[in-house]
Amino acid sequence: MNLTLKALLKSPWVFHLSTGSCNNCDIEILDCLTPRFDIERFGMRLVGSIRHADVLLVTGSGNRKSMLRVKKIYEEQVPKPCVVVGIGECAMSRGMFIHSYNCPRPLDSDIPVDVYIPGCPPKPEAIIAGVVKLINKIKGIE
Amino acid sequence: MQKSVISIGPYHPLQEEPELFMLTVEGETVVDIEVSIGYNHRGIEKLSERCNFDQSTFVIERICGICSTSHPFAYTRAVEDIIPVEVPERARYIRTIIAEGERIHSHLLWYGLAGHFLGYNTVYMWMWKLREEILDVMEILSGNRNNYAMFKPGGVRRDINSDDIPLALKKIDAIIPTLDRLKKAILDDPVLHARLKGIGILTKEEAVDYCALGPTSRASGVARDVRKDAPYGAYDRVDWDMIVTESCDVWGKAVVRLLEMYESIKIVKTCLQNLPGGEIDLNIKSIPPGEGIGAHEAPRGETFHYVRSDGTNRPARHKVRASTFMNLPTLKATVPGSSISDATIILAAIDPCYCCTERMAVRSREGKKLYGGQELIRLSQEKTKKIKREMGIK
Amino acid sequence: MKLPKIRELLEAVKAFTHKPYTSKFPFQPHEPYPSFRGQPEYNVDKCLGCLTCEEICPAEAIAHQDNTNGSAPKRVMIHYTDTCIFCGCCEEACIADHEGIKLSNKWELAFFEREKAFETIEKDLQLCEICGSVIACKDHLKWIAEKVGELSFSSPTLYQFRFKSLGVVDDNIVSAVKDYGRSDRVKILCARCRRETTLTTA
Amino acid sequence: MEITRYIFAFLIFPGFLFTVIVGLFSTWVDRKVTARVQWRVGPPLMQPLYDFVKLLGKETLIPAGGSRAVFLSAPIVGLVAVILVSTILWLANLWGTAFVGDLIVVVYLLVIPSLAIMIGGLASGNPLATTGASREMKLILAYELPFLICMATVILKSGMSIKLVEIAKTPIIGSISGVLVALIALLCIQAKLGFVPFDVAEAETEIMSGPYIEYSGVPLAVFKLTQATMLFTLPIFLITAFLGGLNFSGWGILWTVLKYLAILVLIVVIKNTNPRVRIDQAVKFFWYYLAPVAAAAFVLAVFGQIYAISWL
Repeated sequence: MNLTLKALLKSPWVFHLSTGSCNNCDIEILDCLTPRFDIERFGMRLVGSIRHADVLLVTGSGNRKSMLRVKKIYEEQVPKPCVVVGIGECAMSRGMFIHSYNCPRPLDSDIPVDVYIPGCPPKPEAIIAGVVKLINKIKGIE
Repeated sequence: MQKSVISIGPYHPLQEEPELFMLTVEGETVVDIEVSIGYNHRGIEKLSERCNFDQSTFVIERICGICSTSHPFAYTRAVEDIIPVEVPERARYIRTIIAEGERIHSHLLWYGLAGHFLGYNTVYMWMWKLREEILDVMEILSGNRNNYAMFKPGGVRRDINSDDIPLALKKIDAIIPTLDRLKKAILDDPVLHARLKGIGILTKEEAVDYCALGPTSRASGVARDVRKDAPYGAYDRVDWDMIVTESCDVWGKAVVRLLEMYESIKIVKTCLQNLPGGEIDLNIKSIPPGEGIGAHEAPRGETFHYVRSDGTNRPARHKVRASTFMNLPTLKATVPGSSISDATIILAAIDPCYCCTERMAVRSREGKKLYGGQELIRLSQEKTKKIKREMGIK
Repeated sequence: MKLPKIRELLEAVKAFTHKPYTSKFPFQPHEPYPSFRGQPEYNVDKCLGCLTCEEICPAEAIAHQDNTNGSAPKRVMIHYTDTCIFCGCCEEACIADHEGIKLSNKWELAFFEREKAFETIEKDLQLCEICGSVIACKDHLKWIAEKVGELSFSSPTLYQFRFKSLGVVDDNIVSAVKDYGRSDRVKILCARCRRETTLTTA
Repeated sequence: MEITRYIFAFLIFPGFLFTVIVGLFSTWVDRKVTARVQWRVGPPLMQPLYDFVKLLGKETLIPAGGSRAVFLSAPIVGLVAVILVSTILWLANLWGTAFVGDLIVVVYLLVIPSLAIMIGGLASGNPLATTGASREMKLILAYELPFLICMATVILKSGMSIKLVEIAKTPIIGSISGVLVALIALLCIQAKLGFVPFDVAEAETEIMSGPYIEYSGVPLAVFKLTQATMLFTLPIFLITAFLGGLNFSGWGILWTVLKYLAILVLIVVIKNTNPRVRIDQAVKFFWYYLAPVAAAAFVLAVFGQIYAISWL
């Protein structure tokens, strides 16, 4: 495993993208920063600008209008390498909104998703465990 | 001076939701604000018509994560209004407990986020530390931290286990001393005073004109609260006060929320202690044709639902009016004239919840301009005239 | 009393000198409260394969597949983890004393491939003895027969099924002749075949 | 030979390498104390290094509308300036190597990182970055006035010397005016570091990290490094100017480290118990409150000097 990747796994900075969610997953992501969970222990930080991000946490059911932006952000604005984490049922199969006229396609048909964290909303523990699982997977493969 | 447009959103650390505010600024002063919505539209009302009355509750619950009790509460009240029925006493208390628990965690959340917006991350961490305890209480009582899935037309879905009540009470009691300390610290902080006092002024007249709701209106001296005005649930069975301040600014809104938390804690504790026995569900079998309305005082203001039934097991029409929908236009009165730094906190002060609000997005064919209220009324009248003409009615 | 900034500083010092509030989560397992609504799990022994859960699920996270080919027809009950919203409606509606499908306490569900994000159980199916279409799961028919007691003798499907499961009836006497003969009236039949045998045999 | 020594001093010790390592450690102290004040555990010791290495390995995106050369060179200018300051300070404290007027050079060089941030922000062409840059400019104008008065007081109290070596010898904190100017300089340094309550230029929730918004990869890493080295250099500067300098004989090492950590923790605690102020409030605060107080301290110092009263 090269040094860059090792460092990336030690300090994944996350940016959070909502594509039309009910807010719960977003709030639970913020919750991960707070005293009880404190993801800074693992070097994770929530960053304000997309340019600083290594991990995209995507929530929500893939609304027509916001998916355009998400695609653009993923393809043009995120410095690579970056991983995408789908959080909540909406980011996987669109959950409750599977029949909505404004949510035509699931997230992974537009951008590749590396790990899915189910839950409606997932507990902050589940989010941390999911990211840790992803880190372990990357470590195992490389 | 040269004007430039600063966009807040759609992906901006200020908001957890994708929402676009176009601030037209001269230097640092905001002269105009335009809101562009539609990033969060999911077609909830249409989805609700697809599901039956029981399943709709879950769609409604996912309108908004933070108001995940308020919307089902208003919706179930609307459905019960169609029949009409009286909910069993125990169910009323359970509903009240869940709704007030949600209010506490929502206000704590707002405090944390407001602190975060002001760069005061320590307050954010301290408040959310308290919020964890409340979320634990909610997990003990309902089985999930945020989506409680407790409501159904005619009662509640799950009972509160009497073994859990002492633990819940203990956890609520445990946060009170810390909350007291933080309250005093916040009320004394000179820098917070400097940042929050006298900005984002929404006068009483403006609050009435814009039909502001919830803490936004109560901070402007308009004493309006569905829980007091038209009591439901167990709100008329417990003793609590409505919090109203006259200061009209962001500071007032913060104070209203801070003091409201204490009232909510009082309500939750009283309800948990005096939980009556009996049935929790009416087992409604069928809903007759008819219309019903339901309202609930969500943490952000009154949430209003309209449901029409045509005798089948699905709503024929379901209309949601979230509180932010009424509070958002007040920004037109409060934001222009303030600086960018103030604009962000004023935007946050109405505790906006866009996922609640995104029920419709109106655009012209060219795809740019959003219609205002007057134009919408005009368009609606024109369409009615056109239909009348076509049908030959004078 | 007005004490600007003093209280904050005291609180900060207090936090600094006390142990952090952070849980030891990834290093110590996290146990949610017993009432936590986690992953729904089928109980193969208790589940009847009646599809109530599929009918009631608001998110359409439960589906089924009937495999009628092969010697032993099976009904595969599928629960999609990537769609489930953990509302607990399935458990509440389950006719097998709320035990056929139950919400567990499991919350750590992260996965990498969405195509494989489901759990299945298999239930034995009972087919119509004439046309081979699906009637219900065997456990479901058994449950109905037990539930209605003696009344089950009003329905040949039910009592024949009961006899069969008790081993009273020899499977060999069942012929595969599709002539809707009189003997077919005492067979396990689907609704359509039942109607046809009743109408065509006097 | 002389040149090799200076190059060694600039690149290894006490220049680049030393400053960077201690700077990253200071960042860790900052994050850890922040976390502990907020009831959290905080990052591990090596975290700032991981962040830095990670950023070096990331893709560098250059905004389409910006000027490429300026955009990329701005961070390096800032870093070099801080390293120079650090080298000068340490040389003065350690070996007494100094030239006349090095205090003034240091004061000038300390403005350059802020200028670099501004130039970088303006070069990126993003409206939010431009807002951030203009705020940074206003902020510099605001805090430089009281800061310079403080420096004037320091020069006065140390017997009209503008050599760091001589200033370091007189701990001017032992008088009323000394305490006042030290406190004011601390607040100015808070603004120089871009910490709350004066982080208006990079307010994350208002203008999305302001000038840094378009930076990614290596230039961002350099900016982070600049911040880290500033976090090390500025307290050292405070110690040199007000607290009697660094001392490396016997118990002096412990005393020096304690002084440094105390100032660092004080800065971090101020950062964590205040909300961000508005830019106009910041300007008002520095001009209307701190500048007159600093001027009063200066006058006190003048009186003290004339009538030879040491406690004034």
